[in-house]
Amino acid sequence: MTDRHSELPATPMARQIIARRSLLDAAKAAPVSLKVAGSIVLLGLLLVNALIGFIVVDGQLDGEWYDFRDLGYAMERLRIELDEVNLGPWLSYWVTGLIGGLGILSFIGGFLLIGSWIERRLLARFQVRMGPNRVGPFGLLQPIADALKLMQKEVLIPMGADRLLFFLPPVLVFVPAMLAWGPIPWAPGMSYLDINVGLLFVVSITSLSVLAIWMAGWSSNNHYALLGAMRTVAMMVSYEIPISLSLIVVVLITGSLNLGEIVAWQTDHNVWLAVLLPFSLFTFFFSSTAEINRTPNDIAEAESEIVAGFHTEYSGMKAGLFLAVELGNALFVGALVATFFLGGYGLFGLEQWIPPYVILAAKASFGYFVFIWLRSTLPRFRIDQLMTFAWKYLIPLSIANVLVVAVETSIAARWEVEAIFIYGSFAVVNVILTVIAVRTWARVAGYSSSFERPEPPRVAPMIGGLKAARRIKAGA
Amino acid sequence: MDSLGVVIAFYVLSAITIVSAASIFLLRNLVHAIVLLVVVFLGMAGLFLTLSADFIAVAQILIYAGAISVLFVFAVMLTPLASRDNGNSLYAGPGLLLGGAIAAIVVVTAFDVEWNQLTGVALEQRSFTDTIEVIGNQLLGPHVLAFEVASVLLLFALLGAIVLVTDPNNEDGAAAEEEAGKDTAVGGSE
Amino acid sequence: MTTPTEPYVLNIGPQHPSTHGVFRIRVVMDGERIQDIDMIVGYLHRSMEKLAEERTYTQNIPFTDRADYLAAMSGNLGLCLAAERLARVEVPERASYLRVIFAELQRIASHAMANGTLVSDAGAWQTPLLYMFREREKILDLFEMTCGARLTTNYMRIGGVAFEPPPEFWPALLELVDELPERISEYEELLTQNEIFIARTRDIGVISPEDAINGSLVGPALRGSGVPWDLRKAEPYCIYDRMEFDVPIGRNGDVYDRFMVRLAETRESVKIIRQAVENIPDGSHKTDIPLALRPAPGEVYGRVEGPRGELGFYLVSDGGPAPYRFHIRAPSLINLSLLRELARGASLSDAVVTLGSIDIVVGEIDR
Amino acid sequence: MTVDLAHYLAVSGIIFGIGVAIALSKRNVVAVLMGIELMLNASNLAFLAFSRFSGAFQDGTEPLAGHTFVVFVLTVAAAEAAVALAMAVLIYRRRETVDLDRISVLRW
Repeated sequence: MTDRHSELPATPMARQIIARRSLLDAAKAAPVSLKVAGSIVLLGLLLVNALIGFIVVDGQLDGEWYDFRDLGYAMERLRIELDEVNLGPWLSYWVTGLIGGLGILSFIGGFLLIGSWIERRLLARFQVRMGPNRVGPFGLLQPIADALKLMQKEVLIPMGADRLLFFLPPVLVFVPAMLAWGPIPWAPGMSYLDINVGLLFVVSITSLSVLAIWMAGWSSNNHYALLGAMRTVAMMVSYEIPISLSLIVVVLITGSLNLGEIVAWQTDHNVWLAVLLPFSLFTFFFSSTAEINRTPNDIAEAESEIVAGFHTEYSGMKAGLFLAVELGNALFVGALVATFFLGGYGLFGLEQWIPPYVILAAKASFGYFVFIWLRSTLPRFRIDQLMTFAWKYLIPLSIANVLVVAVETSIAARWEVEAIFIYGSFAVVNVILTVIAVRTWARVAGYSSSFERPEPPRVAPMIGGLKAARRIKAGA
Repeated sequence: MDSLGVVIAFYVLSAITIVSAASIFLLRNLVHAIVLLVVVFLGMAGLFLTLSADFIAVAQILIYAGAISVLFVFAVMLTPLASRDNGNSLYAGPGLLLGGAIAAIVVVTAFDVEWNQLTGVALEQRSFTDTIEVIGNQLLGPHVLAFEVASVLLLFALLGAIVLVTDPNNEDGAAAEEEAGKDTAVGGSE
Repeated sequence: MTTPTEPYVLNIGPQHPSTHGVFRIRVVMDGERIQDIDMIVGYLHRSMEKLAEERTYTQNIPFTDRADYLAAMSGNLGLCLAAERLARVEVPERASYLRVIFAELQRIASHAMANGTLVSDAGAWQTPLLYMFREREKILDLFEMTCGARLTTNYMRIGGVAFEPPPEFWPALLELVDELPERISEYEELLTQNEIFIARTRDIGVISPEDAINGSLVGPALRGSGVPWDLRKAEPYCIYDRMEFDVPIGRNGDVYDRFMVRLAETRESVKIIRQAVENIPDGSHKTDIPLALRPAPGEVYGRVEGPRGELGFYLVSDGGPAPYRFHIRAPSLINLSLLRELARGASLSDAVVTLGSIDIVVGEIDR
Repeated sequence: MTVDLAHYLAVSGIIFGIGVAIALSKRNVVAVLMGIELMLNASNLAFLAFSRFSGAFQDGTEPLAGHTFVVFVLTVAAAEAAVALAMAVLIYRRRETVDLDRISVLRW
């Protein structure tokens, strides 16, 4: 009898969960010939790529031929060729701009499609569920089905809504979200908007979405939306300061606002800024979760409190655009963290063998994975707790961080020692200082009460009403 | 600046900016006016870009479109009982007259004067490549005193805004909330 | 001198993620602060108490399933105990043991749901809820095995229980009982030390023992405030007087304490189930009673400690086959009445978490 | 078809004029502040235009003094907006209005 129970789960759902197949299982179950053929093809590709890379690195084919790892160089070449056509500089600008823009857009678009599937599947895995697995193989077509559903839905305009301001925000949040990808370097010299003020550009463009969100909330003529919008505005404005302060530190160390140069600095010095500036990394990442409304700072659209926040009243593809922007922003923050703190497209020399943009995409996806991880793990802060955290903890500590790193930078500029020694010592000093500063400041700012863990409930020594309760309380 | 792109950009951006600015005057809804103000700021940033002032353009977006407009939003949202209309006062007539006069004088002067300006090739050659470095050197070189004064000004503005808006009677917000809670709770359970 | 503002009305519900059913709260808010709330119930009203007057006592048992649909077994038990006292029906000992086992399983399932939704309200995106659903799922499997239904069990009868559990029930139950303490420790590790969770629940929605007694609170909400009142100890029914178990009580009466009390009660329930399984005697699971039970005229108030607290059934018999009056003292409704005091002056987020910690079931409120 | 200094100065002048008109004629404090911001922006445009179209200095350095000045204007504008809007909120607290026609205690 015992066996029957353990063999056959009682419910269809449980049976399904046990019988489910993963991608790995499918790969394992593939016929041997397919496996062999697949491995041969993969190995061959790797070998060919390595060979080409070897020749390119040696410079034998440089300037003559470009493989898929060097799209940046290829674009540069194309630009030079177009300039020689002599139709004016606008031709090369337009052509390369279109190609680059299309490349970025297709990457983000593809990611938006696959990203929601990844997020839902991963969340399901974290939550011991199955996730979408009905539409297409492993549910891969689910995002397309979702998009189709959203497009078919009626677009509702709430009564009393400000029509103009109600229609604009879905587009207005989409534009900065796409524009902000511009300065990210995908490979040496391969960025869509290679401007000197790249870092400032990113910060300023992302700050534009505040207004779109406020417009969405205000024009909906709905209290939930307004509450969500005001929460978002307050939070985003507050958290822009720690973000800027943590990025100023990056600028101090690398001496450039150009994202490509920041990455190049990390590649040249063979060090990731995450090691040098642990506090900035934390500040940036945490504040970014507030900027893009991800857990644990998703109070702007806390569904248990204010339903969907500022986009409560949006339906159909308008809501879909908000959701898409949210997804895209998560990946974008992943890409920013990778660029500023995790070495960007560089991987300690490996970027000469693996396409650099693949490395960056992998790092950005890792950041995205961390977001999903947090979302499935952490509860949500309250708005006043978040604001307190920004103004009382993050900002003072960030300013101290700027001061420390400024001193270190001036030391590095004057000290004639091996770079590895300088930055190694800075990394050690920064880690120690961060720990000390965070602990001290937490005490100073009165955080100590939460350090002590709350006590578990006690066992009642007697049974009774109010008198018993008072006696127990007095006795304890 | 003969480049077709720059010319088109200039005309489009100035049209957007001027029309939006005029609409701020004409519109009767203050909230719409704020949105249009942001459009003006962004158009201005675009005009700055055509002047190859990249740092200033980005700073303009960051400070004006990102921060000051949010201040305006908060000012409107924090005055909920005040009227949200954008009406004119008695001074509308004289104001319009004075504004029009200033605009007319500046426009006429601008086109009338023979400016000693760079043109053609000299202008094309003199493109600012790295404005940030020069600005930084100037701020911390010849203008360091002004820079420090500006920073002190910002600090005092921050403090002043906080001092102005903080309630002098109960400086501790938590205590105020406790009081409010007590007020409403009385009569319920006791 | 504060900024003059205009309070506005926020309509939470009847369809809202955190009202746990069709239940509406009209909140008057000033910014993020709640000034006053107005609870509007009745969206799920099914006129149970009136309908019950037309049905026999046994026919009324399904109503108790649908009143507190998350704790059907406890509702069954309450009605059966009341009706048995009214009609003076003896219950076999094995039936009492079975009743206790199922009632405690139901308590575990219900507390899992309550704690899971509470943490969901605090913003942990369903993960703890779904973790706790693993155990609830197994318990519901056990119910399905025994009586064919998972939610609306309709298992207990006047004079015993409907069915003897199948043979495969016992090993599965033992397996679950062995597994549960580990799982509960897992939840404690996951949540009770979580900084954000503590920040969201400590000193939020504090109910003093005096307020709790005045507000007539029952169940974990009462014990969370530190009042050691548990009907299983205070007025033991079935076989609870033979069981060894503790009554956990909270220290502050905040949301965190109510959460922790529920977790601790789950542990105690596991203890009770283990003892019951070890000591269960052989014998009949049911006394035979006439199909249309006609108790002598009189009235009775039977009460059990359900997952949400004291669940009472007031029955009046006029000698006929159907009760003359059938009243359910629903713990959710009475616990909910304190929300107004708790929510005033709190922020919206806190009010939502407080509501989650009170653990209401709308089916029971509206009946 | 060229764009030169005069064009930029014209745009700057028009926006300055609109700013003056708004600042003088609006009743709402917030709207008046909008006008002032417009005026500051217009002056920024003029500064940058002069900076772009003027020749290099004698010592060969680029004349980015215009840019530097704009940085200061931005600073002042930010400070001014913060303090002025705080004052608007303060006035609203005292008198429950931000209508300038009704805040006229200092008139005579």
